[in-house]
Amino acid sequence: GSAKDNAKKELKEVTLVLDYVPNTNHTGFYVAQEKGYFKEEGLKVNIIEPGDDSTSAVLVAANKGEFGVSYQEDVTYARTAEEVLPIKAIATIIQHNTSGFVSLKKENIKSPKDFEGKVYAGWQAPSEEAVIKAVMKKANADFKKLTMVGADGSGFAALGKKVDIQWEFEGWAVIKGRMDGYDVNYMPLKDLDKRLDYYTPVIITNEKMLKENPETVQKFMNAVKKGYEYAIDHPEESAKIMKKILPDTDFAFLKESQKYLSAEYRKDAKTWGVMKDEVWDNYTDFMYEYKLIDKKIKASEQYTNEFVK
Amino acid sequence: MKLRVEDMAIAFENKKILEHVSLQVAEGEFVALIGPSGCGKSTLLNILAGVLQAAEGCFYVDDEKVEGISSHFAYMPQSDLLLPWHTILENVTLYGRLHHAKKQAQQQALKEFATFGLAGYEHAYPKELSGGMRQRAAFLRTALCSADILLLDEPFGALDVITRNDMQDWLLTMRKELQKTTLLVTHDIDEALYLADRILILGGSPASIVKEINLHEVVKSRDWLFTQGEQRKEIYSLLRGESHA
Amino acid sequence: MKLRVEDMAIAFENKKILEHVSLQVAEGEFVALIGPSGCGKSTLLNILAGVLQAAEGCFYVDDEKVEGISSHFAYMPQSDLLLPWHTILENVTLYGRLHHAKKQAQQQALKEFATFGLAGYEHAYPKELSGGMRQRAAFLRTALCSADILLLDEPFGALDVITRNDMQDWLLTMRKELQKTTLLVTHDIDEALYLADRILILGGSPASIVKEINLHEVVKSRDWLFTQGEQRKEIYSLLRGESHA
Amino acid sequence: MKRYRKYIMPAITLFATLGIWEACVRIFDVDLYILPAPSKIVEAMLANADVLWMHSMVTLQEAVTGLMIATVAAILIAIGMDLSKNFKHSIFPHLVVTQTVPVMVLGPLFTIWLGFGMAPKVLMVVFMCFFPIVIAFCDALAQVDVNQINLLKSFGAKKWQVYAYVKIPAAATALFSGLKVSATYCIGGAIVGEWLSASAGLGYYMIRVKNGYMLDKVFACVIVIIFWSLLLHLAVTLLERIVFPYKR
Amino acid sequence: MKRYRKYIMPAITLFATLGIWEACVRIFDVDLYILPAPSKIVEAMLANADVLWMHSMVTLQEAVTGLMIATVAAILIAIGMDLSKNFKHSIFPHLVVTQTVPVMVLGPLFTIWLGFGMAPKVLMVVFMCFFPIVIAFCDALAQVDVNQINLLKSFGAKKWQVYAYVKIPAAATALFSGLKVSATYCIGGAIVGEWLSASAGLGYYMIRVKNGYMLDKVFACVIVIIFWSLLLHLAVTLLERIVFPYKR
Ligand SMILES: Nc1ncnc2c1ncn2[C@@H]1O[C@H](COP(=O)(O)OP(=O)(O)OP(=O)(O)O)[C@@H](O)[C@H]1O
Ligand SMILES: Nc1ncnc2c1ncn2[C@@H]1O[C@H](COP(=O)(O)OP(=O)(O)OP(=O)(O)O)[C@@H](O)[C@H]1O
Ligand SMILES: [Mg+2]
Ligand SMILES: [Mg+2]
Repeated sequence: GSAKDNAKKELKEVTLVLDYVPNTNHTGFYVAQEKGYFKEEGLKVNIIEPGDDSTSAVLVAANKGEFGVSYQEDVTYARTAEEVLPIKAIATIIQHNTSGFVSLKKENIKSPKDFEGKVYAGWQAPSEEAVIKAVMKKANADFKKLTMVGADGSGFAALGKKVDIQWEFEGWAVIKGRMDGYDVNYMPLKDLDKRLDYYTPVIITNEKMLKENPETVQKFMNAVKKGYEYAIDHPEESAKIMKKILPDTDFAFLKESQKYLSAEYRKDAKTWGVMKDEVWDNYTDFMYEYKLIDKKIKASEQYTNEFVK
Repeated sequence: MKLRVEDMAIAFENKKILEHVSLQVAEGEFVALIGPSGCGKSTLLNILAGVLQAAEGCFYVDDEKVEGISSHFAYMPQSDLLLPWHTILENVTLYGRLHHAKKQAQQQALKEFATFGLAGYEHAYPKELSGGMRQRAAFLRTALCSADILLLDEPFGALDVITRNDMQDWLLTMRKELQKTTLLVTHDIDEALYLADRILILGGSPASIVKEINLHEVVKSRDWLFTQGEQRKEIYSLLRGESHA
Repeated sequence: MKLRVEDMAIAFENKKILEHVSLQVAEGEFVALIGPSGCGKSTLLNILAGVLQAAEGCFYVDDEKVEGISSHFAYMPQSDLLLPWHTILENVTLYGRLHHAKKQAQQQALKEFATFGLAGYEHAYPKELSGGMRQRAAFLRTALCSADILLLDEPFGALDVITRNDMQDWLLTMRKELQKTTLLVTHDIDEALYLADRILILGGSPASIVKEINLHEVVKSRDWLFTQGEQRKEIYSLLRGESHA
Repeated sequence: MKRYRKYIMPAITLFATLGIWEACVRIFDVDLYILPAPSKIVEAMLANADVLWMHSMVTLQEAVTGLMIATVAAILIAIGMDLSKNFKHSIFPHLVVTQTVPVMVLGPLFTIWLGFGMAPKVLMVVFMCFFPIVIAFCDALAQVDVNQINLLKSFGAKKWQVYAYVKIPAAATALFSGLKVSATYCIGGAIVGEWLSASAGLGYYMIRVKNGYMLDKVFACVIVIIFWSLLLHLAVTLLERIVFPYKR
Repeated sequence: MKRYRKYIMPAITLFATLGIWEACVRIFDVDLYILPAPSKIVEAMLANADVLWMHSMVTLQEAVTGLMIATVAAILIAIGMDLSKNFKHSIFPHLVVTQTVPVMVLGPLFTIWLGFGMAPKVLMVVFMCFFPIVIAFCDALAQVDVNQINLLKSFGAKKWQVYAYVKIPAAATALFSGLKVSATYCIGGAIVGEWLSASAGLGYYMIRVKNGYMLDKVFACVIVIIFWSLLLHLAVTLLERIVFPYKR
């Protein structure tokens, strides 16, 4: 009836631009959506799912979306761009970098030293190249002996054929690969170089929101936090929720992924979402060292823990 | 004088095509204008029809000077130019439809379909008609213009000998009925001889009227035409001679 | 007999076009085949040239049965069909070039350029020539075939009266010089009368030879032609009558 | 027999190709991630018919809306260019240039300008469909028989009447052939639009299943895209028959 | 004056557009990552001329190789289809269908099949350029004046001579107009190929600068792409003049 309509009208509409099509990294948002946490906070959230993984920061900066999912590296790029994108990270979804290098076990690639003479397939970002350079340098390997190519999106199927090494999220591709019966070596990035344990992905908003509408940001983050906390406590239930969002995806895989991530979302932190200066500074320094950015920038300009405390 | 053209001249891209062209057509008279290909016959008709602008000279209808597109002339261009996307009825009533008198034009047209040998083809499309029928439809379209002077540009040029002769016979009958002032352009000597009250020969470069042949007194028939060897020869050598001048 | 056609018939899509067509052309003779448009004149020439296949009947050259494309016929199609991407010299030597005798064909052709009124246009492209010149070039191309029978399909149909007459005069001279057996197709009565030793009239539906007119004894001239009213009338009514049968 | 060859031959090659494809996949045991077998694709298509239908409707709506806007705009601009040489010279070269701009650059801009709704996808369709129509129609308008136009002028026709009675009908064949090209491309345009930001549609669905490494579903999607593209092409062909009965 | 209008008018609209664009960006203070001002783009272009040149060479090589392969293949297949109705019926409908397949689906497959070198990008160019050429040439071959062909046959020409002397020269105009369309698209094809996997080339560079939010450099890239596309178009036009002097 009309009372219900009125209640609906009072909800504040906000838009969340994901970094890419939905995956288990986004569980908290969908739990909050499904369990009505957003509504409880008086929000109606439109979730936008771009297929292009580099637009969310621009869209949030341009105020087309109030919130977005991005990466630490993108925030740093944005904040050091010639014309600064007015965005800030307001939470990290996962405390540690859960990505790393995978290769088939039979290839016996155990350290970056073994990258020499191999073929690596990635998405060809400059930072990616820098990271690989760094880990190989650390292992006294010659970067020039590695062939870098673009990945074709076929996942693990390419491994061992034309490609030896890929860089994947443990919670998605690696689990999927293992479930599909690939026997792989996985080399977490965070173990290779402490500086590379950056936040990925992160939740961002724009400075306009921070200045003019901090209450809304707070409400949004309250719901999201509740969503991720639920996901931490109820991996199987959250997998069910994600199955509704991704009906085509195998449930067993979602459950596996969820189980893995539930342990990672808040790992080593006192509360979900908080970030540390150290992590930001480390990776900013790294980016500066490898000339990915041409000036250094303070961590405080890039993120705030204000809304997840 | 129904139509009087005075000292007309026109040039295309600095090349003079027509110069000092003067001619007169009396009320109800049928005049044929004959001349070699490319001498400017169509150009002259286009000027009269108002589609082209003469560089010099002017022309009068009923002693009144005419400029631009006027309602005095009903122009029938060189090819039949029936619009393929319209039915025959729509095509012949084109003039009425353009001037918001569709109903009236249709009534008028339907009465004429039998006379023009088009009965039963009112709602056919042009491509369903034979060459001769198309030509008659184009002629009907021209005749249905509320204009008093017909300008016919080689109306039968695209037809084969037999059909062309049939159409000439038909036109000869029609002209007696319609009694319209007509200026016919052709390069077929026989056609001019057979149809016209008077023949004007256009020649030279730039072209002007080089000779006039009066046939008002003659009673036309095919048999008469076959005896006109001398006339044909004369016109032919005039056309030749002039075209090589 | 140079060429003998016996009881030829052909149909397109179940419609009979030619039936019981028999004719003969003697060595060096110039025969004109006249008939209304669409009666199957071009079809007949195409059969002789080997481009089409007759349904019935056959034909003989020097009493030898011919089938398919043979080297007896030099075919000149209805339009000039000079290939626009080749120069005039390349066009007229087409036959030689197709049979790997380019050099020889060129030498032979260059000798003829003056005779055919094409001197100086060896390396011009067809579109740079006037209609009459193009027609002469096409004729030269046909004459340079190593064939003994010329098949000419309305060679002057696309030209205006003056140019057409000029070309007829020219062909009359040429044929005396070349002395080639020729079968000319036309629907122009004057053209047939003026050029041919013998006229065959094709008519009826399906078409066959309905009449033959012998002109072997006549010394041709324009003046003679202008006196042929009776002949013209006869042919005309034959064409008419048959076309309405 | 010979009359049906037009239909039988492509069917034969189609089934031969599918057969070889299927055999290769089975014999060499090609992974689903590299190339799914046709049987797998068909299976995926049938199993997901409802989902594909739902997403199809979204994409079709975007595509058809865009196609219609592109058509109307193209007709108006082509007539404008035909009316004024100055106008034509002013915009035509730029129209050609826009065709060389990669859509990937424009996509994000469209989203920034128009938000996340249907609008940016429709604009993408318009951008891809507009050019073939405008160029075909404009060329054809310029080539209308000048004698037909003169005839109408001599009949005292006004400028708009010349268009209504001669120019537009005469150029309609070309307009429709441009339209057919565009009808074939418009689904593709909507798909590209959906890759940028969407919450439904075949493009959206395709990226999702691709990210889930479900190549059989990706191909099922492709089949559906081909199906709709051909159907739209057919629809335009039928429309032409209806609008211009004199052609039959 | 009137003769130069063809060049002056587009220049005027170009500069007017650029002027308004520049003014808007300045007045509304539009951020660089949303829309860079033309002046910024030109600046970026000049500052990165060497990089752009280097990447251009890679892309050009892929595009031109692909275009040439597509042209040769299209010519051969069009002649094949002209020679055999069966062959035509067998493959033509499928050629049309391939055009509706989104390249984004094919790209990864090309990479899987051909690896990461130049080949998959060239194949992408071939895929995008082949169709306009083959369809234009094949249609034109079918429409060659049958009388010209009969003339040659009556002269005893062999089948290949009919092609060499009449069919191919007669259809060459259409071939070249198809080629012009393809020449305009081939750079775009190479760019799409490079987006999938590359280590150099304009498409590769474009993604990199886009990820760094350097939209001025992205647009500089677009300008360069437009430039090369138009240059290739021009090159084909010139080639046509050289190959067919009789047209002048
Ligand atoms: N719009 C034009 N621009 C330039 N030249 C033209 C134009 N219209 C006609 N001409 C030229 O003017 C001359 C006369 O043309 P016109 O069409 O009046 O000849 P015509 O006597 O009607 O010939 P035909 O018997 O072949 O119809 C020709 O040489 C033609 O090339
Ligand atoms: N390939 C074909 N298929 C079907 N019908 C044909 C074909 N070629 C010719 N015809 C028909 O055969 C008839 C005779 O054609 P043909 O070209 O031989 O006539 P024609 O006497 O040369 O006419 P014209 O004087 O107009 O050149 C025409 O009715 C024509 O429509
Ligand atoms: Mg004329
Ligand atoms: Mg014929």
